[in-house]
Amino acid sequence: MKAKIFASIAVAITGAVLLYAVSDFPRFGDPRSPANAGVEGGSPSASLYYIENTYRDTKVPNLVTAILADYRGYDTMFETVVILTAGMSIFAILRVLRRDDAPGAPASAPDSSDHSIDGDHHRIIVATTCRIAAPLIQIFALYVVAHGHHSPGGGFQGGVMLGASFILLALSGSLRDTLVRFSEQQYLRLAFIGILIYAGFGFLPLWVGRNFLDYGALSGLLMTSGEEMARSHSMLGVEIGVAMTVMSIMFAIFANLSTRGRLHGGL
Amino acid sequence: MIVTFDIIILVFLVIAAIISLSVKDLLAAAMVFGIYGFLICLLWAEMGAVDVAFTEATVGAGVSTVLIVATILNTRRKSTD
Amino acid sequence: MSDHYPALVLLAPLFGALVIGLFGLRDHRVCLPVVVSALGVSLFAAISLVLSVSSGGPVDYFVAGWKEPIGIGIQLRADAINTPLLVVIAIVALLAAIFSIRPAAERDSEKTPYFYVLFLLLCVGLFGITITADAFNVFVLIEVTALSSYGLVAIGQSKRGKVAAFHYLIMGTVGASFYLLGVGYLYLKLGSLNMQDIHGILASDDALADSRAIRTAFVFILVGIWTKMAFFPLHGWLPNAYSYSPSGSAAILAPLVTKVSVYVMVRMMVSVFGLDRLEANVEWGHFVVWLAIIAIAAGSTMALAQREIKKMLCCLIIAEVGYMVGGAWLGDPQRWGLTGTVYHILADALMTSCLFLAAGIFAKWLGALKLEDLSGLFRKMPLAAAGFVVGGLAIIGVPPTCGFYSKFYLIRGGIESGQWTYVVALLASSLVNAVLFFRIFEIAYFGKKPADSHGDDHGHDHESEPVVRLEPPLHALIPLLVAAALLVLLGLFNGPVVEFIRTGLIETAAVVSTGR
Amino acid sequence: MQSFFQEAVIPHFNFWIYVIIMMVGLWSVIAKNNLIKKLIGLSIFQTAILLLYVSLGVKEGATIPVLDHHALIESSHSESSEGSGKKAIAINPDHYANPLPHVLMLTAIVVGVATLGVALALTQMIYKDFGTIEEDEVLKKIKALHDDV
Repeated sequence: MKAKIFASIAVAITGAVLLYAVSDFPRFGDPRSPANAGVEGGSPSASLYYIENTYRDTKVPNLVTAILADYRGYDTMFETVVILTAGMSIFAILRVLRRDDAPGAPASAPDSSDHSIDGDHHRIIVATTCRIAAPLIQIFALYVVAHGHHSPGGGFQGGVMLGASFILLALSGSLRDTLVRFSEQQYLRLAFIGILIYAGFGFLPLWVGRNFLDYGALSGLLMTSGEEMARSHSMLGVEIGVAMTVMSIMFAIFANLSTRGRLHGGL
Repeated sequence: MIVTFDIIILVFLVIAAIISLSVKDLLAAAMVFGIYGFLICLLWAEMGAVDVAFTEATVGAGVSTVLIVATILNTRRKSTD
Repeated sequence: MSDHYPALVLLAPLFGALVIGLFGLRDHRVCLPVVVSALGVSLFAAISLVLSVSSGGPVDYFVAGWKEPIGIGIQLRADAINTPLLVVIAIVALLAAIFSIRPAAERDSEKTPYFYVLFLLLCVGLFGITITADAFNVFVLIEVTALSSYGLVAIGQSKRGKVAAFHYLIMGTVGASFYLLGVGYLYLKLGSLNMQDIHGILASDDALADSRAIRTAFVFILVGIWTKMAFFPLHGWLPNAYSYSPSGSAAILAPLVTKVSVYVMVRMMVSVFGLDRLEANVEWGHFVVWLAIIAIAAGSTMALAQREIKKMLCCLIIAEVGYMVGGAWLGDPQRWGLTGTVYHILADALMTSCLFLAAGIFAKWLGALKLEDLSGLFRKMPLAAAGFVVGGLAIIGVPPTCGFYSKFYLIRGGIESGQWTYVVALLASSLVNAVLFFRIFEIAYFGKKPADSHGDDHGHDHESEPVVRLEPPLHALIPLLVAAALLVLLGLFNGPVVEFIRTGLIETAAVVSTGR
Repeated sequence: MQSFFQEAVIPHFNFWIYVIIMMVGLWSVIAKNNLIKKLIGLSIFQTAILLLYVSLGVKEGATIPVLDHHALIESSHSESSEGSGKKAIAINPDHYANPLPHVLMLTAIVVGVATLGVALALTQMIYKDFGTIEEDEVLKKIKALHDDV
């Protein structure tokens, strides 16, 4: 009860402060608002620059992909690192690496009677459908990764979909069979390689004296017809790295959460 | 952006948020949370943020819900509040 | 390569983490050399940055080369405020790395590589927060730091560690979200995320800078950062999270995470909102200084009540955060308070590092968790005890150590701005620290157990007497002694360091507000 | 009352809703007793911030921030004959939604799911150690631990 009163007070104060500021906001949907067009009398906002010049700079029509992977690529790299960090944290917290763990036995063993979806008793229609669907999902995910330059999509979305296809397999069939195809060693390695690809693309320009993540410097290496195309191609490479990390970590998180870190048994 | 559509989804969004926080069955809460994720994904699409909508559809409505359900099945389904 | 030091500082630990992830998960012997060499590269780059800043002014680095117009890419900026902190982060991380050769408790040594990966990722986050000049990038790196610290807190066997980590996670996420919200409000009114750009717009437009949304943005950024640094009413997560985490984790988390958050606050004040603007609103400053005084009082009082070593140190951190927040908001025209705060960030990082290393040694090799367990410490491990004494003296504020000088500058700022209550609170808190540590020294030197006096009388003839030296192994002892030595060194060379910081602060404040 | 609605609420409808959702989330983070409920609240709290950011980038009558291929190809053709320097003119910024908030929020969504994953892992460990996911019971059991040590 005390918590609820405290919560109500805290929420009331925060909400009041937020609503106090709302009346100061620009009108919803105003194309001339500072966020969209820059402050009056000041320089135009960054987003105007993006809309007007992205295609010239990078030859990528999807502005979001271009900003994500190039202009603010540094953010995106750390976003991928956030995913990796989360995966590592979950490993550190949950993964049971020793068989002889739990000498002090869990305080109360989770009773499996009332909720467990029986792992061995496959529902054959569901399992078969999901097995057919999974490759299609994966192909679509690859398309999403590769086509992110021209349509909505990109490394994160594709990576999550790839991860989700494995999660689907594990949910409908059994986790053990899925882990045979995509083992713990493999997904850990892929997760690190993904970031290595990203950081590697960023690091290469340093050798020719350009700044970190300046893909334009790679035009010689990638044999492209100019810096714009080098940026465009490097973005694809970077997105593939992101997709690898995200796919691996999403599946890793699911595998650990669904088995309490034991990687056997299952939901 | 279509204002009517916007308002309808926003209202549903608030309703979904409150329901998912008030039901006592955690599995139901997780499911309503998935609906919430899907509604907000619709909202992003409607506001022109297609990439965000795509991510929200895969992450918010998909993976988050699965992770919560996995945890609920491994812990306990009932909640006191 | 020398142009790329701002990026190299944090790329080295990132690549280190990747190398451990790829090769170290199988072969644990890879881990430590990689960690040490990665942090060594960072330390080297940070020192080079200090040198180039002191000779040529702030260093700007535009990631991906997006320089013009300002704000389209992400800018890194090394100046006099953050380069010393980079060096201290690298040093403290190195010490903690060497200390924690077998970190996550013996029972779970399979998790050693994960510990080191998280450790390096934490360093990446800390370096990144310190060096970036982009308001949103700070959020991303705060999350890198936060997620790795949750893992580091919960990696041990302690049951309470998990609950502490959960509370830490909730508070930390809410804090980071508030920060993000504040940045959103700034973006909404100004259309920019680059700190310099934001400051330029705010400095040139008074009406805009005083508008409701900008004020709210500032409040939310502050509250978010305060949550992250455990400023008094928002400190709930800190004591448990740090005292129930494994010693190796505590040795890096406790000294650095809160200090880097304080740095973010200073950065927001100096080069986003602008000191002139803050000083124009005097009542805000007074209000925050009062909050800081309450924080100091509360931290010291809680510390007096603790019986456990680590808990006591955690309460001291809360009091120290109060010093720093108060000092930053004193608003004296000569900027002594702010200088003292930045210097205290460095000093406190080293002090806390020293004390937590000592506490880790006591916990591991003496099994001492409570104050009483320390009896006879000076006889059992004289060298470790000496390191602990130096740390204690520094936190009390005894002259040759840096703790004295940082307090000196803070008090000078307090006097010049007329904030007498703050000065009194600082002095009273030093007195409390003195009481706390001399109580420990007394227990440690004279002991309380009759067995000790017995041992004194009879010398070394009995096997059963506890005169046996239990000195910890070198890998634990050396970091402690290095930290203690650095405390004295930083104190002795306080003049140049403070001068460096102060000129840099005044320059940053002046340059940016006339900019644009 | 009606004028208040017309002036303060209607033009900022999204922002009002974002505050409400955020407060619902924040309230349940603080007040809910069940750890999973807290986490659902936390996620809702985070999506409210996404709603703020995405609402910032909305422009009336604008389309999604993917440039029109045909327009681009035509403009680059006409430019190649005219020479460079006019490329930006073919694109009217008001026709495209502001892409920057979308980029930022992609990052925030990913951060959100990462946090959720770690939090759920901690929840499972707490359940393993204490046999409950109700906060008050966990705290009670921790007190008992204190007496033991």
